[in-house]
Amino acid sequence: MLGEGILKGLTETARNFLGSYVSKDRLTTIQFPEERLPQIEATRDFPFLVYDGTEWEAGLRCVSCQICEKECPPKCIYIEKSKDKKPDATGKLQFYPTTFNIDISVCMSCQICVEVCPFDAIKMNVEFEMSSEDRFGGLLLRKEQLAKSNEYYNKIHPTEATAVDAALAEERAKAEAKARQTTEAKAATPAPMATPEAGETK
Amino acid sequence: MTPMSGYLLLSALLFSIGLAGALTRRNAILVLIGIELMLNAANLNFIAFWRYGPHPEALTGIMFAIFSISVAAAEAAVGLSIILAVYRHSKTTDLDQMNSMKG
Amino acid sequence: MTITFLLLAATTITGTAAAMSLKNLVHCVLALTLGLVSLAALYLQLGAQFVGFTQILVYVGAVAILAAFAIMMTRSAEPAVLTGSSSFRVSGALIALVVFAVLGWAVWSGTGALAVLGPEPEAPVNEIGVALMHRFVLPLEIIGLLLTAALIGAGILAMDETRRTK
Amino acid sequence: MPEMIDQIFVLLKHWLLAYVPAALQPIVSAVLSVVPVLVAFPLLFAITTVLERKGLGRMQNRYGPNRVGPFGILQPMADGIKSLTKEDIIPRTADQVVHFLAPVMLVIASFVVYSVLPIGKNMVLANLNAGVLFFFAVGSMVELSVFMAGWSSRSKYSLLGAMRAIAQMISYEMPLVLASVVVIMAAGSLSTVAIVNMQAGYTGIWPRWYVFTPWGLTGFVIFMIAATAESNRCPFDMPEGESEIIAGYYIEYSGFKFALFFLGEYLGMFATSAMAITLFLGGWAAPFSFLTWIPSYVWFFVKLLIIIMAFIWVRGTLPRLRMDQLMNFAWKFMLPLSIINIVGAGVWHLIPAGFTRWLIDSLLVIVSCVLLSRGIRRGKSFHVRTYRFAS
Repeated sequence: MLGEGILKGLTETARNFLGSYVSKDRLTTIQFPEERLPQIEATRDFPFLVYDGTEWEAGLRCVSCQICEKECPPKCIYIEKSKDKKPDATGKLQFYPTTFNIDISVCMSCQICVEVCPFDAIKMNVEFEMSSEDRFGGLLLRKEQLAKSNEYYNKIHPTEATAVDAALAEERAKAEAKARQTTEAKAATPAPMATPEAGETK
Repeated sequence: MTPMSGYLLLSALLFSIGLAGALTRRNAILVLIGIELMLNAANLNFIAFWRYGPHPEALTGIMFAIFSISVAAAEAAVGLSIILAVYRHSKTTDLDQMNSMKG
Repeated sequence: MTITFLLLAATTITGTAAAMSLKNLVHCVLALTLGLVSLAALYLQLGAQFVGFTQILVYVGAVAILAAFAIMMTRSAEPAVLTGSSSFRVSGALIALVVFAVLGWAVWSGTGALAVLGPEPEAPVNEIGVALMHRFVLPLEIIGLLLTAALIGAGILAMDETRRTK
Repeated sequence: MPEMIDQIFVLLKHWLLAYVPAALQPIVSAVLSVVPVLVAFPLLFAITTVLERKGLGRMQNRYGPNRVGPFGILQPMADGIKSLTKEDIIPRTADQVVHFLAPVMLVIASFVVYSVLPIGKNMVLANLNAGVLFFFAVGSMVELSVFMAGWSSRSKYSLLGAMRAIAQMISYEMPLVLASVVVIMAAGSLSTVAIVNMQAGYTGIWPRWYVFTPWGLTGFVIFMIAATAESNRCPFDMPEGESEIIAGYYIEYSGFKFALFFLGEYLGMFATSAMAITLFLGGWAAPFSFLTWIPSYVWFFVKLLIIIMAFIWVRGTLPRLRMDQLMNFAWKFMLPLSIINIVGAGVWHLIPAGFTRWLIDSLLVIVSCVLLSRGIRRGKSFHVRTYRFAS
């Protein structure tokens, strides 16, 4: 019969129409600013810089090695390396970035900077409400906007951050042990170091 | 000058415009439009004569105009489809270039 | 000779003259529509309501659209290179002028005899319908036949040749 | 008292006219009649857009607009401000004059048709002798403006959209006119006012609408389907198919001109719906004799809103038709059926009132409907479609 399918379709849409007023379960829309879905842990959007301790400028893990700048596919990272060295969180003298800019209007959230960073200094953020009225400067994040504490990192990506913290602690412990060893060795034999030790550090 | 002569002059002008177009333009579609214009000029005459004629209640002028409009519509449809068919053969609507008898 | 008549006559002449002289064919069709609509308005002014509306329905709704379709399908919207010799164009225009002169002279000299100016006649749709069904029933049938033949004929003419032979 | 409320607008106009000098009266009278129409229908357009978006949303289990104002009813205001403040872009290669004239002509043609639609008792702008003919004649000017818009934009998409739109409009205009012929036969007049007056009576409490006859019902259904196609609405929205040619003939329009196209399209839809009401659903007449105390214009707008709801419902349900399906449906089903319907109406008037003419007419329509639907399906194998990637 001509028109049978049309009638079937019409009843279906009518059922949807009426049903959506009766049962709220039909409506799958989340009304955004008021209602929010819980974020999953793997959420990521734009990178940020992690610092240890409370002073963001002193605690930045970044040593300005510029690997992320080179690896970034859309080239949205701009780093200026410092001339001098400053002690980092562990007290070791390191270079630091005098400028660290990320243009998040260019960033494509690929996470390659995070993958390549040898110091766990750059991580992915979850904050997405970053709209700006300034068309050119508003989305260019500077060092001070990018710096976030390690506690913040622990909050947004707990599992990952714990693993990173553990790895860093282990590394530091190892480095300390080694430093102690070398000072002890230095005390024992004042002779200059031999090649096998250099190989060992590699 | 009576009102009717105004209409008749207008219709004569319309007819001449249509005739000039049909004679001078090279595009087949425009020639057809020119012929339509001449038909319209005749229609205007019929209506004017019906309006100012001695027996408007007979409706003859109106009837003639109605029939003429329908004939014009049929003519336009057939004429344009002929133009389409010719265009498919010779890839042109220019009347000067439609000079080949070969299909 | 009222002001409305003069205005409508002016638009009619402008529209149709533009339709016959513009280079771009689509502009020609649009100008033709203007001319035909004002012609329909002239019919309305003369009291022939039915004919006026029929004029709009047939010419604007069908003939102009058909012409536009034909222009699109024959790719002749762009102004073509003028090939005709200018003497031919001049002679064509001359013939039209002569025709106008003759017609104008006939109108000028002949309408004195026909000065019957009765009250504005009525042409109600009812009466037109009755007349079509009684006095003019034979022409009506013939027109119907003609339109059917034109419909079928135009369809067959415009049909693809490959499909026609199948 | 009900009589006075019914005629309140007419009385108001006469009361106002009495204060105007006699020389100006024709002009003032025209303005007083035209302005309410120019206000009421764009307002209806605004209401319809928000209703449509909300209704479609609910049919798809969404909320629809609900932010601007309470329940989102101020959404059309926001839309209007947006389209007014947007930049008006004209393509560099476009035909400037024609590009400008197209939306203007569309809106004018859409408004002019309202002059013959009786909105209430004694409420019609122009009671023309050939009102229905006027409606279709002016309605056909819409096609020309569509062509102008499509051609002048110099865009492939807009030209394709315009060609599709015109082909579709011409094809469906035929069933539209032929479907209304049955009513003209019954009423014996082309005047819309006369047609409504014919239907305004009651037998017992039941109305004498033409839709309550076999030919009237068939005509109404054909008319509504053709009206859907005429106003380019889903499922006949091929000309503006968003997924293939983006927006069809008005793709190159932006800002206010785009809004004008939108307005013109909706006004056309209201006008054809109002014509369907006038022809088949008794115009401003109340559905039962005991409901006549409700003013006539209220009934008109209630009917109009119901038809608009039906349009929205259909739009939310049906998928878009393909070009060949569209044309086959118009020429092989709608056109023959509407011609048979005219024959049916003629037979109806020849047979004296009674059960026999109901039987004969219904049989004629049903049998031809079944046969034609078989014919349209012939040579096509309908099989259950299977999807490779859906379970």
